[in-house]
Amino acid sequence: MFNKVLIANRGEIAVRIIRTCRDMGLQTVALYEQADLGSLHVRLSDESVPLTTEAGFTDHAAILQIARELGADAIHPGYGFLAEEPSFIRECAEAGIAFVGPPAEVVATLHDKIGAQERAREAGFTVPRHSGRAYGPEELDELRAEAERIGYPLVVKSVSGGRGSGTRLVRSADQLEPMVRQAETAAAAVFGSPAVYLEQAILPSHYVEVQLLADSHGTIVHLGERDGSIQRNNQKLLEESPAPYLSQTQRENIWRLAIELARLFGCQGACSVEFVVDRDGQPYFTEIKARIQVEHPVSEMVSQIDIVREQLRIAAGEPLGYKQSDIQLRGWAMQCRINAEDPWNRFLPSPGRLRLFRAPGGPGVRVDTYAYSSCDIPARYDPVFAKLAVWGENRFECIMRTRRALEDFAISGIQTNLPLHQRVISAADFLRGDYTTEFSRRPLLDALAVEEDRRNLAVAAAIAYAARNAVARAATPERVLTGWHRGARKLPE
Amino acid sequence: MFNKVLIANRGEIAVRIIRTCRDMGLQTVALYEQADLGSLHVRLSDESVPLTTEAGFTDHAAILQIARELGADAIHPGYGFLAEEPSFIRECAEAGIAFVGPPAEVVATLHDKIGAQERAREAGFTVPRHSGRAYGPEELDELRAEAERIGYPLVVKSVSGGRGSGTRLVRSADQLEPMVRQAETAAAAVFGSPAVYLEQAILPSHYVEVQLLADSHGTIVHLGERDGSIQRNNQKLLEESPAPYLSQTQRENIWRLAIELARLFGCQGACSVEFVVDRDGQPYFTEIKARIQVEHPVSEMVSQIDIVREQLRIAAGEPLGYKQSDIQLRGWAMQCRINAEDPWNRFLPSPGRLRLFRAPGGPGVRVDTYAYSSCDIPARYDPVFAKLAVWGENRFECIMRTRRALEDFAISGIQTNLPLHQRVISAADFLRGDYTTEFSRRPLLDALAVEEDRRNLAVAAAIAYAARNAVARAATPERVLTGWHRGARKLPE
Amino acid sequence: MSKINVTIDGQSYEVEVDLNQRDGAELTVTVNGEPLKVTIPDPDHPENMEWILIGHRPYEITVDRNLRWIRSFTGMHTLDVRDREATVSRPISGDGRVKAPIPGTVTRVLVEEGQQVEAGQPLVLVEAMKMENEIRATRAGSVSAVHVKAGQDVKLGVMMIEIG
Amino acid sequence: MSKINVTIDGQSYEVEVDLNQRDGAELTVTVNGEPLKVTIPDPDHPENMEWILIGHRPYEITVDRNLRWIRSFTGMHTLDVRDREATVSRPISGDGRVKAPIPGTVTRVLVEEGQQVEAGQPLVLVEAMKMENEIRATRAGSVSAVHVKAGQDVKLGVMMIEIG
Repeated sequence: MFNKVLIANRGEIAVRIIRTCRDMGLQTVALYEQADLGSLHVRLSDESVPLTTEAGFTDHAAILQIARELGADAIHPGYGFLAEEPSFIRECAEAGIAFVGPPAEVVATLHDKIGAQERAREAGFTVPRHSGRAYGPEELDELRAEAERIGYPLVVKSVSGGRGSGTRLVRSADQLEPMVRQAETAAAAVFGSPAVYLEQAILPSHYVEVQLLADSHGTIVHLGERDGSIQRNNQKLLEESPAPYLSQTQRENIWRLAIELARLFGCQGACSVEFVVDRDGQPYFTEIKARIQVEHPVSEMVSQIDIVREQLRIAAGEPLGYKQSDIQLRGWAMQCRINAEDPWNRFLPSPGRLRLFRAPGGPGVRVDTYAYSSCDIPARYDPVFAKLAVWGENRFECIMRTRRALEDFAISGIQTNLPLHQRVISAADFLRGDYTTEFSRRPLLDALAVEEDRRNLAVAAAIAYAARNAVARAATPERVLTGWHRGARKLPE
Repeated sequence: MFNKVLIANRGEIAVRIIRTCRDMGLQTVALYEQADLGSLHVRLSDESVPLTTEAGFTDHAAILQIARELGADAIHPGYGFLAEEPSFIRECAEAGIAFVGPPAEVVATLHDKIGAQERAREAGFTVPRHSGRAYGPEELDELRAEAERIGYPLVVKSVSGGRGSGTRLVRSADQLEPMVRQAETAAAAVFGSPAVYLEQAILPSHYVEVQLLADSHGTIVHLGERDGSIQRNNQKLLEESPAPYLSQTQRENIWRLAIELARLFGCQGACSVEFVVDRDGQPYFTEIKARIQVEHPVSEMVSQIDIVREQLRIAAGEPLGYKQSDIQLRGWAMQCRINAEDPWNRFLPSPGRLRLFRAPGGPGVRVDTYAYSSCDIPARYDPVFAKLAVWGENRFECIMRTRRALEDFAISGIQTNLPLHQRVISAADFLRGDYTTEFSRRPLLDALAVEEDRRNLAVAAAIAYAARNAVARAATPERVLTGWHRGARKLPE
Repeated sequence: MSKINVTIDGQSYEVEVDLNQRDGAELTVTVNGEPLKVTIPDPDHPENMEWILIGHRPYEITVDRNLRWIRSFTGMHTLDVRDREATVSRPISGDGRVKAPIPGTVTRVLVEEGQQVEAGQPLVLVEAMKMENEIRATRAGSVSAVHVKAGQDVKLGVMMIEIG
Repeated sequence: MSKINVTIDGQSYEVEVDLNQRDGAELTVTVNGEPLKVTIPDPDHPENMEWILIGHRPYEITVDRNLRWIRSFTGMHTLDVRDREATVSRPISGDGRVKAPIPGTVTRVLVEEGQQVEAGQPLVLVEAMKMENEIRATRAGSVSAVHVKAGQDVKLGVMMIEIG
């Protein structure tokens, strides 16, 4: 096993990785940009080093330099940043530092999404129809022709993408141009390249991904599947495991497909094989994420396996040491991503200083976050600042407990999407468990309050108004308010 | 099932019970005395009602009155206060309100600790030698004669006691009188009655208790055993499940004994059967706690069963609906009681206002507390204000994770026993798992810091000093320091 | 004694409050003429009033500085608070000045000077927190000034577009 | 520039600090003559200095108001801080006045006026937080006054016993 792990990431995932390293007795090195000096990962690590170049977490040379200087023998990339960067993986190998993830060639193969789908199709897997290559902003005519071949509805996706940015649904031909332009702009802004490709949109559908662990000795096991259909702006919002709408036969079929696909691509470490499942239960393979996922805690909760620990063990060359039949999937888990954004103002980002931050607790509740009372949520990074993961014996108990935990989360100083989550878990199709990706396309912000709560909150507002007035009056010199002042003990004349 | 549950308790256990009620969709009524207005249970309940009489949580009539007025159909007593009060249980029955706990007669029988041990002995169970009755302060001669019969070492215990107050170990005859006087004083102060009895002390030994669930239809299951040998001042400090020193045969034997004893006494609900286990592995039955225990989370973690939910289901007359073979005990769990007390000042209580309160998180970590940043820890109640429960796949992982979680707990404003816990889980015999009740009797507060940490903390102290000095200077008008003031733009003459 | 008219999510209540008539943390107010007991844990620090008991029911709340909304476990509710005994001037919303509601980088400007826009029409795209965010027209009118261009970093509150 | 002598758990260090020579959050101090880089997240609010980076190593700390101790994940450490360029008067400890270190109820008074006591000898039992706590003699001497009796409630800091 390693001695010292450098975590080339920030935020809740850096905190998450540091925790497991310490549980395993490994030393840790955290990195931070100035905006993050107050984040928790900086304090919880054994050593913390500032990144001072403009490139920050994408500065290969600076990060490798720090790893060498501090004697780190492994680098965990988390998700995003350097997690799927073949050149960085090669540079780690050259520096003699273990990269916690698959080999560079595997990552390169998977990163070419069109190529990966083609290879899967040739091996006999079902994939969505898609464009044969990527298109630049100047190739709109060619793109239009390709769109006609694939047929509508379709999805415009960024080739460099991931995490939903630069993805747009196009329902009919007249929407193609504006949606392509939007996708290009977003992709250029977030990933630095405007190139996009097209993929058949399967509507309605479910997003299902299977969590796998693959060691370097040929053993691959799954930890069940997760649903990720509930999104906003192509960003997953709430994930659950297992997927509630799959039959046991469908479920086992998807597990088997996922393991075969991982074997086809030579995956190593923790990876997720993603499918779109149509109304008839037919899974279409879309891509493999060869890294830890934001939503990994739900799989940890149903399997009771620490996925980060397994990543580190696999990267150190250890065999998993257990078989599929040793893994018991038990109960139900859900995760809500808590974002710094304003649901009453079109979900605009809401960075700033937290005044109050009190996470829910008790049985079956887990919170992963870099935040605490009075810390800053920097505008520089993505808006996920906390994740609430909840376990229950069955789906009903899990939903009830998630509802309770959402109500108990106390955050002030910024706006968050907590109210949106409260609506989601109260929606009828969510409760029935037969929701699809169409779930996200409807408004969800009608009030939940009953009449009595509304009256009570009106009273609270009136008292807040009166109390503030009283304080404002106290701050104003008495004589201004009354004509009196301390020195004047008689009535003014 | 009930509609509305009144929780006749405060602090972390009130929070704990409210959470499960809400997970089950039950309405809750919380009670509070003025000192507790800022505690979390008051905010997390559907309704919160002040207790205004001097008797507070022991005022039967006031509590039943509130239950009736608000339409509560069940009362959960938590631990302490009314949890083992036969007259209150009868009053609940008369008022047509379900008491979440066993029938009054069972509680009365168990409350007579001498009688209960006698009955167990007659039924063939091994019990410690003990005095035949309780003694008042004026009966020292009789007590001394009884002590000679039992033999030293022995334990003086309060008849009204529980939770360790009024318990004193007496190693030899010359210590008997001072220890009895101490026990009487403590018992009188905490329980209102000075009466004590004597019990053979088994040294060295382990304290082992088996967690049971017994429904009203005759089904009794166990959720494994807990060790509670690590104490300070006869208060449990750290509990773990399973007990690390038991062989599988010893373990299964204790489970069987516990279930037989529960059957003998007609237990119902959640209860714990307590044993002292001597060096040869022989268990001596001591008592049954017919209520939820402070340390129940460790059993919840290894069994994944919500004990409070099962209490409510049993009280509502539901059958458990599962058998012993349906319960899987998995992994290892530990709980640290976090107390407001000063380990560097003989563990004197340290109530006060919390400045900072940040609980650890991540996989396998659970915190139960009524506290949050900037709340008060009242002096009126016992010093346990938070419980850290940790789960791991095995004992080693559980210890490593507990160590990490203890380090991550950030509390300021008061002193806590966190440093003591850090020493306990680093002690050699704790790590080996062969500790006994003798563990508690030695000093544990030698420093853990290495040379480099000490140097670094010296630097931190120097900076704190310099920064405070700078602020103090800034608060002094500039002209006092320099001869300058804002109005004087030229050099003073 | 203050007489306050509170409209919450479109529904109005008349509330009478006298903070000087407190008994410890307890206070009786009237709502639409009916008395209601309230417990205020820390009434001397209203800017920190994190929670309140109305009758027996606890609410953890955040009240907007300008009393435009109140947030609780029930979600966020719009407010309109009027003091019946004082002339309260409310800030006027919806003027034509579109300021950056978030700090970030302008990725695209969607309108030109002189262009007619509808209320709610996207004007500028700003990238912040790794998301692309549409900044929209606060009212209908003609664009009288464009102060930003693509690629430019903007701070919170910076004037971006003016609608005449 | 301050030259500060810090004794921690009995071990002494000479630290030179100049808070005016900061580069953002960073600062170089010298310890026993050797330079060491330090990062202070919020040096303008030293009463809130919740954590600090010494070299690359982070410490969450609480520093006693009177600089008698510092607490971190390593536990609590005794401090003695002396400014080599200022005369610092430290409060004198161990005088004969025994005050209530906690609020609670006196359950028993163990000494009488005129009685000789040793330093550390239990004087009074106080029940607080459901525990019985021994309050001990701060020094040896003769009890010159007993101000409390059994059953009495005491507030924090109330004079209980005086040792002459």
